[in-house]
Amino acid sequence: MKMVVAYVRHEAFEPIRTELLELGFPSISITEVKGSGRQKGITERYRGAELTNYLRPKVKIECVVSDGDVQTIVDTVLKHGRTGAVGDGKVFVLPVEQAYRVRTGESGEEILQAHPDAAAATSA
Amino acid sequence: MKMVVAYVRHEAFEPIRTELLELGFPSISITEVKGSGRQKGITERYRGAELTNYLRPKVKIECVVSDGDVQTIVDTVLKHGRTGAVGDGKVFVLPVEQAYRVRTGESGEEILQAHPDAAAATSA
Amino acid sequence: MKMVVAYVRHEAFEPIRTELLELGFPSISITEVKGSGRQKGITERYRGAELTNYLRPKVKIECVVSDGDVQTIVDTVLKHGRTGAVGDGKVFVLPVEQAYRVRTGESGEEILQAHPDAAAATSA
Amino acid sequence: MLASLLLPATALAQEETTLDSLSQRVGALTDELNTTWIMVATALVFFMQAGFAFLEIGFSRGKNAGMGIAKILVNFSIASIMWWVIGFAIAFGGGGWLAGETGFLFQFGRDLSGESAGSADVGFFIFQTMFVCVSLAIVWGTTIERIKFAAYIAFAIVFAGIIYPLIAHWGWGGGLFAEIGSGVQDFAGSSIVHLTGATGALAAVLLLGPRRGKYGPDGRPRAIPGHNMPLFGLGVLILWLGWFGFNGGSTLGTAGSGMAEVIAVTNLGAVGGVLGATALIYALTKKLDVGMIGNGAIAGLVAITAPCGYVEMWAAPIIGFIGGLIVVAGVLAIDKKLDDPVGALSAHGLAGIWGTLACGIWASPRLVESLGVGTDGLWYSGSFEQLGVQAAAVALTFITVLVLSLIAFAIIKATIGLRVSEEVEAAGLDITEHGMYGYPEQFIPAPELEGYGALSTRTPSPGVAPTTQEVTA
Amino acid sequence: MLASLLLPATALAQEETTLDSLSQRVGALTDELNTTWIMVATALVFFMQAGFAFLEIGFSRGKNAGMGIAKILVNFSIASIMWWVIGFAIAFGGGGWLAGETGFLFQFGRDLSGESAGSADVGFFIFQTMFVCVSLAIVWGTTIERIKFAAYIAFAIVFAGIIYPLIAHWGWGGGLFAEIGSGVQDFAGSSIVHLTGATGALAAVLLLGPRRGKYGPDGRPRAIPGHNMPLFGLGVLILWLGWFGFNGGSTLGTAGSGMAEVIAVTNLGAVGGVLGATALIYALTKKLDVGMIGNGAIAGLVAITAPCGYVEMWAAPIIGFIGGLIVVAGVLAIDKKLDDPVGALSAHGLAGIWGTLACGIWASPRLVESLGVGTDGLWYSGSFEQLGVQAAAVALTFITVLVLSLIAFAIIKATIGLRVSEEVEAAGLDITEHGMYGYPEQFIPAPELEGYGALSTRTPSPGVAPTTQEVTA
Amino acid sequence: MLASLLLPATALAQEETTLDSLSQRVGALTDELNTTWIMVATALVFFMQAGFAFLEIGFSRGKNAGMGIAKILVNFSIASIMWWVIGFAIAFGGGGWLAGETGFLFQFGRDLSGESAGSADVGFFIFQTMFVCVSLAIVWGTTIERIKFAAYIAFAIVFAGIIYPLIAHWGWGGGLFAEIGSGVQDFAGSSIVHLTGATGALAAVLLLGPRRGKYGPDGRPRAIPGHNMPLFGLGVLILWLGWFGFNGGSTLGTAGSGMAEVIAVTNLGAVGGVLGATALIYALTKKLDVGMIGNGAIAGLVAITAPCGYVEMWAAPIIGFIGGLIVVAGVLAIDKKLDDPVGALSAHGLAGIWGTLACGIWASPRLVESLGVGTDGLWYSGSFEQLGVQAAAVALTFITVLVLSLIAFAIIKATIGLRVSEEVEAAGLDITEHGMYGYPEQFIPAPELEGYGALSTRTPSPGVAPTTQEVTA
Ligand SMILES: Nc1ncnc2c1ncn2[C@@H]1O[C@H](COP(=O)(O)OP(=O)(O)O)[C@@H](O)[C@H]1O
Ligand SMILES: Nc1ncnc2c1ncn2[C@@H]1O[C@H](COP(=O)(O)OP(=O)(O)O)[C@@H](O)[C@H]1O
Ligand SMILES: Nc1ncnc2c1ncn2[C@@H]1O[C@H](COP(=O)(O)OP(=O)(O)O)[C@@H](O)[C@H]1O
Repeated sequence: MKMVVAYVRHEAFEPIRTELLELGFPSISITEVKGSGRQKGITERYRGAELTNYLRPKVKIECVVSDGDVQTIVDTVLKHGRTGAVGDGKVFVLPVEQAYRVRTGESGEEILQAHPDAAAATSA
Repeated sequence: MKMVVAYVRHEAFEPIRTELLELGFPSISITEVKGSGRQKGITERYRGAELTNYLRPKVKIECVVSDGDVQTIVDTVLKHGRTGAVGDGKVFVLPVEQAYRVRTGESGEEILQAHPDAAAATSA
Repeated sequence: MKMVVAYVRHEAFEPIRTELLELGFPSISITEVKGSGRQKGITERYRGAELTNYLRPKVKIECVVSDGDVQTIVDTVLKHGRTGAVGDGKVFVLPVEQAYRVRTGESGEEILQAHPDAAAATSA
Repeated sequence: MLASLLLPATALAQEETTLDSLSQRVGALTDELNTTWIMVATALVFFMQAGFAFLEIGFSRGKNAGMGIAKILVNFSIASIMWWVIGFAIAFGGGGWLAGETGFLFQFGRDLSGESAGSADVGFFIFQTMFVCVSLAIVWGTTIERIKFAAYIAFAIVFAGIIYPLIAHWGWGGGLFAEIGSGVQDFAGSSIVHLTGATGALAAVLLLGPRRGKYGPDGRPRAIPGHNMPLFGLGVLILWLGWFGFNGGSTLGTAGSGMAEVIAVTNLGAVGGVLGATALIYALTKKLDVGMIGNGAIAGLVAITAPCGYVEMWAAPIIGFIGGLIVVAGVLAIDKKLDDPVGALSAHGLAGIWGTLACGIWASPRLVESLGVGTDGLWYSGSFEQLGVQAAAVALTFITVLVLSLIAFAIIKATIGLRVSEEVEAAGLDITEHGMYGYPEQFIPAPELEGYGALSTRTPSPGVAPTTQEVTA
Repeated sequence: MLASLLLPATALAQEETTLDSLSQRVGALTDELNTTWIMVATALVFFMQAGFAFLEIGFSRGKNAGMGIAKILVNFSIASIMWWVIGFAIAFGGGGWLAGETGFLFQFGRDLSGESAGSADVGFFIFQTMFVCVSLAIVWGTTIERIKFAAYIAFAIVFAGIIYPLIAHWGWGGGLFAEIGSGVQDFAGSSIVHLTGATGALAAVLLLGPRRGKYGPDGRPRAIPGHNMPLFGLGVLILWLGWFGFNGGSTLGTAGSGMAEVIAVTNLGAVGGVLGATALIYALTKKLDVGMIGNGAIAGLVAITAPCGYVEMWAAPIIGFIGGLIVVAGVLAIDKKLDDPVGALSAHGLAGIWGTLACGIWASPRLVESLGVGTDGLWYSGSFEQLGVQAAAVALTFITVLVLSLIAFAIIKATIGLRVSEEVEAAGLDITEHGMYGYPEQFIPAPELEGYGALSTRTPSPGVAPTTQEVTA
Repeated sequence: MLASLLLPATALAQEETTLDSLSQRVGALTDELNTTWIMVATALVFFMQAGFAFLEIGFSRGKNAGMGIAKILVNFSIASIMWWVIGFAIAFGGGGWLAGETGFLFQFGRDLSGESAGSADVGFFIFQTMFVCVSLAIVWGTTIERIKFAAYIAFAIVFAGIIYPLIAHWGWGGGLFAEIGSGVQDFAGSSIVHLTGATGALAAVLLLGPRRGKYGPDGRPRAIPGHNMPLFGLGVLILWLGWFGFNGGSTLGTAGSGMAEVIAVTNLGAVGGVLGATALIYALTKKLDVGMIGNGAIAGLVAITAPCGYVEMWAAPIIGFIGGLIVVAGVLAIDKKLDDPVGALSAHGLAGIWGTLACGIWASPRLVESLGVGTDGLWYSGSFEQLGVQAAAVALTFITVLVLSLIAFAIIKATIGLRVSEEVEAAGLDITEHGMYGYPEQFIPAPELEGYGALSTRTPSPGVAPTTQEVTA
């Protein structure tokens, strides 16, 4: 199992979420983060004084999938996240050793499996 | 060392925190995240128009412990996080290669050790 | 590649960010988290009733670098994060298996390389 | 050039001026000035609705912040209608000790039946409309974060149509209270308006129970902080402002410029309340609790409401200060058993009782004589007579309102239900009953809101707006 | 001791009192009372600017929350100046059916030319200043979150200098409307102020288009929730308060205490609007939509604005209730095609039309006679005459304002531009046009703000302030 | 039916009407109208406290947002009491050039000693109470986010008891300023109220120092943005509203409807300030800085406060516009050395000086004659005389207040301390001095607040409230 961690623009998230759902990966978690990368800060003004802001808001997407599905997730993020401008973000893949479903206490890769009904319900 | 990453309901957090503290694991970090899983979105209404919200608020708990303690942490989360309904969350275990304590600069597993005084102070 | 995950005080972040930038590591992501560690809760008062708050705000810094750069990042965090008092935080190092740049779709360690122009622009 | 628009009054006096015609003009002018003042007061008292709304919103958790707006608008509307249809008649429509009997659907028949009410009467009507709405607003603060919206509607009808009008009739409409001793002193309604509202709140909370999580497994109360102290403070300041109309307008006119005295006394009462509450809460906890200090202001204002026309200026800060002590002690004591998130039981109830009793202590001969109600207070007369009269009025008000409200709430509970389900309470009333959070961006993930429209349709032009688009170094 | 400071008026009457001198004093006093009331109303109507600001801020997303303050201040300022320089003269400077012709730069020449205007005229001037500012404020709600700041400035000049003054002249300055039938009934401006503003908004939105993301690829409207329902509600409550001055002050004096009737009628109209909107939105969606209920209050107020001096009290809640139904239906219908984030087209436009027509239905003989404008409504007279007159006024107002505003906005669009770029819209107007977010801490990362000063310069003293420094267990 | 309640004044005129008795009724009515207006103004000026509170809250960081409420309530209360006990007597209790000497504990002895003050005097007293509270509120904005609460209390006692009363006595109580030239012109207090407050603020900031992090290691100022521009804007709009009472009420009556002129002039001054500040800050930074535009409004209002009774209407926008330029330039200049988070030193200090001097330039013969204070301004008379008088008053006010305030603050610093510790400043005053954050949910983790009650005690019923419980697909 791997955790795909993607830092992307806010605007990119909704198309990513929609396509992942269609592909059968409804399960993700997101966090609002601030990131700095290869960019200058932007300058803000307040009552005449200046303030340079080096951090820009990004969305961090976390999605744990079995090894075979990693590329699908990465490709979906890359497809929708790209504007071609600096600041589009990065995707990282981290190893995961074990997984549990809280509702049932089950563990192992099978808890990650896509639920066909969830995907179906949405595409309907 | 492992990082236990748990996505749970808000309401589950306080009992988990309390029991972890009693067990001698006071050190955790939490983040407010939004998650989607095996659930339909819920519909909100604003001035007559509708808005479907596919993401629900969850708490993400991160807790780095030595390999031998992982199961204790996982069990505690599973015990208190469970309502039996969809949306209870998931727990993942990630490998951690090194750890440092900022205050002293020490590194290694020993910085993760439970502080008996902290546990004591609370159970008092 | 490794992901350096550091939980530090808010006040420590700005010096860390500045020095990382100077050292050629402009790319980081931060999240506001709440942490509990080896500390008592603090007591708040509201209309005569009390409320004990066991969680304190921290900043979580995530920075993915190639294996050789890990120590530089860790040292920078340790240097600026330390007050010597309880609550200074912890740093963890997690393995990362793959990395992608969303803007171009490139993958691999080279996408992590410091951009000399970015560092230059700031030190100017 | 404007002469044609604004004819000066002198130009209108076309007919020959006689002493009589002039005297009539002066009489009319006097009426108009009185009405002008009452209309100013009406506007100020209306604005107290915003005060109540924001006091409650500030003391609510964020998930229940938006509904406060819907609540105040709907409650005010129902009360305005009920007062017009039957409340005003019951309160002020003449009649015996129990209730009035004329004036239902006030003004409705004016042009049909020829029985015409003058504009000054309309002024009194709309001013009193604002009073019933204040009393009703007091009921609800105690019930926030768990009561059903439907319960508001049902109780508002009964309260504005019957319960409050009865008490208003007894106190100000020539009813029961005029026959206790030589009359009950309640200038602007410490009991009639505030205790009545707070007693309704007590009935509600008895049947409603505390918010989930308010009491620990050991039964000890826990703090559930409201989400916004600045908005709470806005509410307090607006209420204070409105009170200048509430008390000042209760002179019902400008005779002898007496409203200036009332306003000065009101202000000193309020500042006394602030100082009393600040002193006590600081002594107890070493913290300058914002909520308690604000409650102190309200308690000072409530306490001075009955005496504001009856006491000399020096008594005002004393009455207010004691009101401030009472509200802090009251909140701490009541919190042990009853979950009153805004402290209305103390600020309007206990302080209302105290204010009513304070008349019996400090009512000044000069003012009692000029108002012609009751007798001098204990301080001047050495007699407990008026204090006894005041206590009787308090008891009567409390018992009557409590019984009627308990009946009303019991029926509501048995029929449409009083309390939302556990899930609704946990999720918050905004999203469940009103369909949307009060702060949508706080609870709805921003990425979803911004996600409309694919990135691919956008042409990035980094130079123009370097705010979402980063600038390459 | 204060006698020297505040000379009672009696002490000033030094000269011998005659019937004539006394009559003059009474005349002066009457003028002063009228001016006092108008000044109270002026203050209340001024405060409606805060109402509009917060209604719009509440309905904006957080990234556009701060600019509402700059907008309201600058618009109000430009309109005040333009009204003073030319608007007031066009509206009320005598003259023929089209426009007035005297009074430019009102008061400027007073002390130079000897042609002096009295203080009462100044009172009328400043009261009317507040009206043009209300009408202008109505224009902008519909355009939020995407219009350029420069467009405000340009249109405010034209609107406050020419468009609104023309309509005001027609309706209240002795112009065109006096010649339709026996006169158009619009007591405080359902059409003249509100429909005019809403029509300007319509012109703007036609040339401006919807916010990005408002309509899905399938053309269906999507909700873009505003960020703050409590602040929206504050706006509604402040507007309601201000309306007591808006309608009440439109009596232009206190004669016969008639302003009390107007205020009572206004309040019943507003509560009718709340109840109408609440009933309809709940019936349709089973949710007590906070925004719709607030819009209902505004619609009730707008609807009662024209009739408030012409109808009996019983008609007010009916007019308001229908206004409340109209605003809900209108918002739902208009939202399908036009992006009006605050519902102004419905609340001020449709409800304004309805209110103007309602005069033609329920104008009461008693009040028509006393005001001397138009004839009795359909209900009383059985005749459609006045209804026709009202409809004509609505049509004239709508077409004139729409044409003039479309021309003005088209020129603005062609020159300085009407709409911000996509990037600016996405980033929000606060940071792009105003240099800073409305809630800086929400968008600027806190660590950066707090990072000033290295930790190493601080001596930790954990015992003192255990709030950022943890306490060792 | 209401006849019994509201006796029309005519019905009361029982005794035979004579010219004399009628004249007396007219005299009484005149007094009452004056008091009515002053009471309206009192309410408006009271509300300025909310304006100051929200201006400051908006300009504070979120961690210091709640304390603004406690501060304004406690300061207002102390000042009200001190003014009543000694301030009013020093200011207006007759006496020589330095200070008044009668009227301590105003009204206290009324009914005991038989020396009775009329209600109109009480009206003047309560109106002036609001003025001292405004002046005190001005002191504190500059000191936010680092001053100890105890310092408020100590300085409020001295300021409201002695410092402000002295200046008020000199300017309005018949003291020193009446003897400079033919009198100092300061209609509503550009110097007496605003410069006095701002000078107190200067003394405070000199001893207090900047907020931590305000100046970089290189000594350059850094922006520390306040957290809430909408609430800042609410403060500005409330202040503007209150100013109509502040300046308009300073006529102390309605004679000649002169308050209408004052209000029109005040409004034009304010809009001038907005436009001046907007123009300058945009020219300098190409951004429409919300805070600066709001400061411009305040500066325009402060600048027109002294001249509002002395100048013709055309001078008002000019005075305001220059005030707007001054405040922007002033904030930018002062920020280099002194940390004034709200810009009060510029908006109340520099603009106050400018407004006072502006009288010396544009005081109009017509108004100077009618008010009988000072001589015509430079513009009309060609003479610098009045300008010199005004400058002298400014200098006297500034030096006196600065010296007295420095002494007071130095003593406070040496005894109870002026500034909170570094840890308290970093943690924020809300949690440290007041025990709770202003926005508890922002700083207290929500999970902790919601964690009350174990999940196991809850029966999930997903169908009912699908808001925390997800719905299975
Ligand atoms: N090495 C990294 N570690 C953590 N976060 C990163 C890293 N590199 C990029 N990010 C995240 O991605 C965002 C975009 O990075 P940026 O360097 O501007 O992208 P790109 O290189 O694709 O133009 C950053 O704001 C940050 O949140
Ligand atoms: N594969 C995953 N990757 C990341 N987060 C997940 C994943 N699966 C679940 N989550 C998190 O857990 C929450 C609950 O998931 P859900 O599928 O509803 O739980 P369950 O399957 O136990 O009923 C989600 O809202 C999300 O935050
Ligand atoms: N084992 C851990 N897992 C996750 N987060 C941790 C862990 N230990 C510490 N933290 C984070 O670091 C912060 C500081 O921890 P603390 O134990 O007080 O530091 P120290 O031991 O250096 O004095 C905590 O508030 C928490 O956010």
